[in-house]
Amino acid sequence: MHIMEGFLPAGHALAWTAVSAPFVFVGVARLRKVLRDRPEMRLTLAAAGAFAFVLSALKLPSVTGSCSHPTGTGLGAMVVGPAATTVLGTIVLLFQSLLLAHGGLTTLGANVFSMAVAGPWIAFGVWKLAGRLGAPVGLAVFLGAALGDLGTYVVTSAQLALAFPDEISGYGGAFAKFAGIFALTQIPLAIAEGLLTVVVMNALVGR
Amino acid sequence: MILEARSLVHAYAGGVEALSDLCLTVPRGQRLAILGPNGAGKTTLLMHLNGTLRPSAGQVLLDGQKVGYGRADLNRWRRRVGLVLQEPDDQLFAANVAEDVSFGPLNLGLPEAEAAQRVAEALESLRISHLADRPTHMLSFGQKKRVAIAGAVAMRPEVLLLDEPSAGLDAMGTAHLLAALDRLQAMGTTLVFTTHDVDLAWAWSDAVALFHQGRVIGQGTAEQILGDADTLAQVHLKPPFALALGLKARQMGWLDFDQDLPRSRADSLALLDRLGR
Amino acid sequence: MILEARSLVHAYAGGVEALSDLCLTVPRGQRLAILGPNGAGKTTLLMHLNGTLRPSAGQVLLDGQKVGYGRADLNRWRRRVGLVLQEPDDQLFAANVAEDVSFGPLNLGLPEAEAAQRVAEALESLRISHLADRPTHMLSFGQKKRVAIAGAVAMRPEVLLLDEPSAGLDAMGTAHLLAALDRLQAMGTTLVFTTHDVDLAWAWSDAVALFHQGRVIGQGTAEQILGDADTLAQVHLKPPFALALGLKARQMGWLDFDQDLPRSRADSLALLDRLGR
Amino acid sequence: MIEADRLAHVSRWRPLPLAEKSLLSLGLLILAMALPPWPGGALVLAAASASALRSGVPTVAWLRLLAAPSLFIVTGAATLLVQVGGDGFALAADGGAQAGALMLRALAAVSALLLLTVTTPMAALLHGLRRLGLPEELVEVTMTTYRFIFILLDTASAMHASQMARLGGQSWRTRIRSAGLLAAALLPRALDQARRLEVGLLARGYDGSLRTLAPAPAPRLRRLALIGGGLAALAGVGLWM
Repeated sequence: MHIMEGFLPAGHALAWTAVSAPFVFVGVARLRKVLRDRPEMRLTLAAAGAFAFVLSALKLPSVTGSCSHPTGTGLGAMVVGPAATTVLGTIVLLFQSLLLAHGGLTTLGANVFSMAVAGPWIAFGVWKLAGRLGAPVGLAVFLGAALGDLGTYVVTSAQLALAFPDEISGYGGAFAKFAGIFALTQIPLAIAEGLLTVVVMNALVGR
Repeated sequence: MILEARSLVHAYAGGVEALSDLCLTVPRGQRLAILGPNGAGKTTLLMHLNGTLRPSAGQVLLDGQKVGYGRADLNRWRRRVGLVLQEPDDQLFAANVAEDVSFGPLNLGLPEAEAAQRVAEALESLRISHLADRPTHMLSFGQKKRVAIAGAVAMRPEVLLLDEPSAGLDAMGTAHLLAALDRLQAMGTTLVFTTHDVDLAWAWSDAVALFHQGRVIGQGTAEQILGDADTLAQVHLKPPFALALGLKARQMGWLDFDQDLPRSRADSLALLDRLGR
Repeated sequence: MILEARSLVHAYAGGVEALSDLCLTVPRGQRLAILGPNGAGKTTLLMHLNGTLRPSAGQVLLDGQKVGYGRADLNRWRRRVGLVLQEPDDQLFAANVAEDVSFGPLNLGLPEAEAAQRVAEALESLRISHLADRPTHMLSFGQKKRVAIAGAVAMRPEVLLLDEPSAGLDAMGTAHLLAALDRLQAMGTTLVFTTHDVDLAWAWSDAVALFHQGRVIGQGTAEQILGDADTLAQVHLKPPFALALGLKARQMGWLDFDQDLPRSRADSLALLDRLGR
Repeated sequence: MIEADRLAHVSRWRPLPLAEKSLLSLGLLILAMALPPWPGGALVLAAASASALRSGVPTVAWLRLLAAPSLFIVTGAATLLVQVGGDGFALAADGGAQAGALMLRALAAVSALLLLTVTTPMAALLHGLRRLGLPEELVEVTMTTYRFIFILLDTASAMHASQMARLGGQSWRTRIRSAGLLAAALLPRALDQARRLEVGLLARGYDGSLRTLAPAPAPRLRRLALIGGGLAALAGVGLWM
C-alpha cells in the first residue's frame, strides 16, 4: 500500500517523516551495535533486504483479477524481528521509490510508518499472542501475516483520510471511502499473503 | 516437425534484439543441438519454445499448429514441451527428491496414486530411484541436474528442452547424464539442447542449429554444420576435434568416404589404432 | 617452494574428512593444476592455501615458514596469496567495476591515489580498462570472471589461487582468460588452479597435482601425471586427448622421443598434417 | 532488468556531478510540493520532462516510466470525486478540481524524482548520502542490498520460469503454492549467497567494513548558480501566473 510521490500535502509529508524518524533512528542504532559485534551481518542483512525487494516484485494472484504483491513485512517480523524489519523495510521502500517509482521521497515517512513500523509490529504481536493463546503454528503465522497486511492497509487509509477529509462527513467519511476502495484488493491480498507466509515458514522449518 | 519457430523476434527493454527473425525447425524424435557462444540468446530461444516468453513478432508452431498464449493454450503446450534450465538449484523447490518431482504431475491434476507412479517412473528413467527420499540440499550437483530433469520427465513431455545440460559437470557426470538422455530418446522423446561446446554437439546430436547474434544462421546434420569451418569461424567457434581429425584422415586417404567419421575421443583413438596396424 | 601444505586435515561437521593428510608443494613461478573430479574437495584445499579455512591438523607453509592464524598473520598471508572463486558473484559486491577492484587495495591500507593506480593497473593487465565504470550487474559472465580476477590482482599477490577458472566460459571466453593469466605469469605471479578438465590441465599447466578423496595422490610434471592412464583411471579420468594422440604417435614411430608432445587441438592437427606429408 | 536503473547507466548526464543533478531534481520536487498545482505542477512536469529527454531518455521510455505510478495516482485521486453524507455517496461539489490538482501535483513530483533516478546510478546516490553523513554501516548495507537485488531477481525469474514450465500457474491454488515455494527457496539462497560472498571478500582482506574508492566530480559553482536561478525563475512564474 504505497502512497505515491507528491500525493500527501507538504505538511503531512513532514509530519509523517517526523513520526517515523525515531523508529528508524532506534532501529539504525541497534543495527550499528549488532554490526559492531558481528560485522558479517552486513551481508546477511543486505541479502534479507534484497529478498524483501524481490518478494515485492513477485506477482501474487488476487481474486479481483488485478495482480498485486505481498508486503513481506509479516515474514520479516517473524524471521528477523520487527525492529530490524523497520530498517530493512526503509531501505526496500527507498529502492522501490527510486528504482520503480513506487512510493516516493516525500511520502517515504508515511510509507515507512505504515509498512515498516505498523505492519511488522502488528504481525509480530498477533503472531506471538496467537501462539501464546495456543493457536497452532500455521494459524498463528497466517493470522500474524494477514493482520499485519491488513493493519498496513488500515494505517494507509487513515493517513490518506487525514490528508483528504471529506467535505461533509470529515475524517470518518474519508476513511470509509479510502478503506472501502482498497478493501476490494486488500482483503483478498491479505489472505493471500497470510497463506503465502504459511507456505514459506513451513518450507523454512522443513529445511 | 514437432516444433517450429517462424521469424521470431524478441526485443529487450533497451531496444536490443535478443532474437531477430529467427527460424528453427525441430524434427520429431531427434537430438537437436542449438550451438553458439555464451550470451548469444540461446536460453531466450528455449523460453520461447515452451511459451515462457512471448515473441514481439513471429510465431511458434507445435505439430504444425500455431500456438496461443491463453492460459489453457499454454497449459496444453507446456504439457507437451518440457523445459530444464541450466542451474538445477533454480528448479528444486521441495524438501526431498520425490516430493519435488511430484510438483508437475500434481499440477496436472493427477490423483496422488498416479502422480506417485509418474514420479517412480521418472526417477527410474534417470536411474536415481535410490535418491527418492534424499533431501534436495544434500545432493551433488550432478544428482541435482538429474532430479531437475526427472521433474520435467514426470510430465511425460514429447519434447524436452535442455539449457546447457553438461555445464558444470565433470567427464563422468556428463557421461551419466547423456546416458539418461539417450534412454529418454529411445522412449520417443525429442531432445533439444543448447551448448557452446562443439565437441559435445558433435558427439551427441543428430542435427545442429548454429546460433549467432539472435538468428539461426545454419541448420542441418551435425556433419554439414560442424564440418563447415568457415561458417563456424564467423561465430568464433572451431570444428570439433574428432571431426577435424576424421576429415584430415579422409583427406589423407586413411579413412574411406563411406566409413563413419569418429564422433568421440574413443572413436578417434580407435581410428589412430587402425592406422598404426 | 612458495607455498606448501603438510598433512592437512579438514573435517566437516558431520565427521567426514574433506581433506585427509593432504600434502602439496607449489613451486614459485609455475602454473600448477589441481586436477580431480567435482565434489572432491578441491575448493576446500584452495581455501586452506590462503587461510580462509583453518585445518583441524597439519600446516600450511608460506616461503618455508609456518603461517599463523592471527589477524595480522592472515593479513600478511592474504596479501601474498590471492584467491579467485569459481562463481564471480560470490566475490563482487560493489555497484561498479572500478569500485569493486579498489576494495582489496584499500584493505591493504594504501592511500587513495595509490589504490586508484593499482585499480587501473589490474584492469589493464586483464584488458578490461574499458569496463571501469560499468555497473557490476550489467556484465557478462566472462567479464565478471575477469573483474573478480582483477580484484585479486590489484593486491599484487605473489600467488594467485583460481577455482575452476574456465568453468562456464565458452571457447573464446576461455582463450581470453588464459591469455590474461599468461600475462600475469609473465610478470612473475605463481598460478594455482583447480580443474576437472584433463584437456585444460594438459594444455595449460606446468605441473599437475592429482586430487582424489581428500588427498593429493600424485604430483609431478603434466606429462608424468597425465600420461599415467592407470592412475588417472582410479580417479575416473581419462588421459587428455592431445596427449593420448601424441603418445600413440610416438609409439607408432611418427613422433620422435625428443620432439614435444602436442598440447592443444592446434598442435595435434599440426602433427597430423606433418604425418600426411 | 529495471528500466530506470538501466537508463541511469547509459544516461548522457551520468558523469555530471551529483550535486548539480540533485539540486535540479530535488529542487523541482520541492517546487512541485510548494507551488500551487496549477500552473506550478504543470511547469515542474514540463521542466522535468524536458530535462529527462535532454539527458538522453527516449520519449517512449519516459512516458512508460510515468505511466506506472500514474495508475496509482488516478485511483487514489478518484476518491476525492465523491463525498459521503448522511444519505450515502454523492458527487463532491468541487471534487473534480480537487482531484485534478492532486493528480497534477503528484505527477509533477513523480517526474522530478524520476529525473534523478534516470540520470544518476544508485552507487553515486549512495556515495552522496555517505558524504552527507549517513552512517557508514547503513550505506554499506544499502549498497550490498542493491547488488544482491539483481542477483536474486535473476534467480527468482529462473525459478518462476521453471515453475511455470511444470504448470505451477494452473489455478489460484497452485499459484499461491508456487509463489510460497519460490519465496521459501529464495530466502535460503539469499542467505547462502551472503555467506559465500563473505568468504569471497575475506580472501580480499575483508575486515568488517566495505570501503571502496568513490571518485566524485566536484560541482561547478557557475552551474549550481544557473540551476538555482532556473528554479527561482520557475517558482516566480508559478506564483505569479
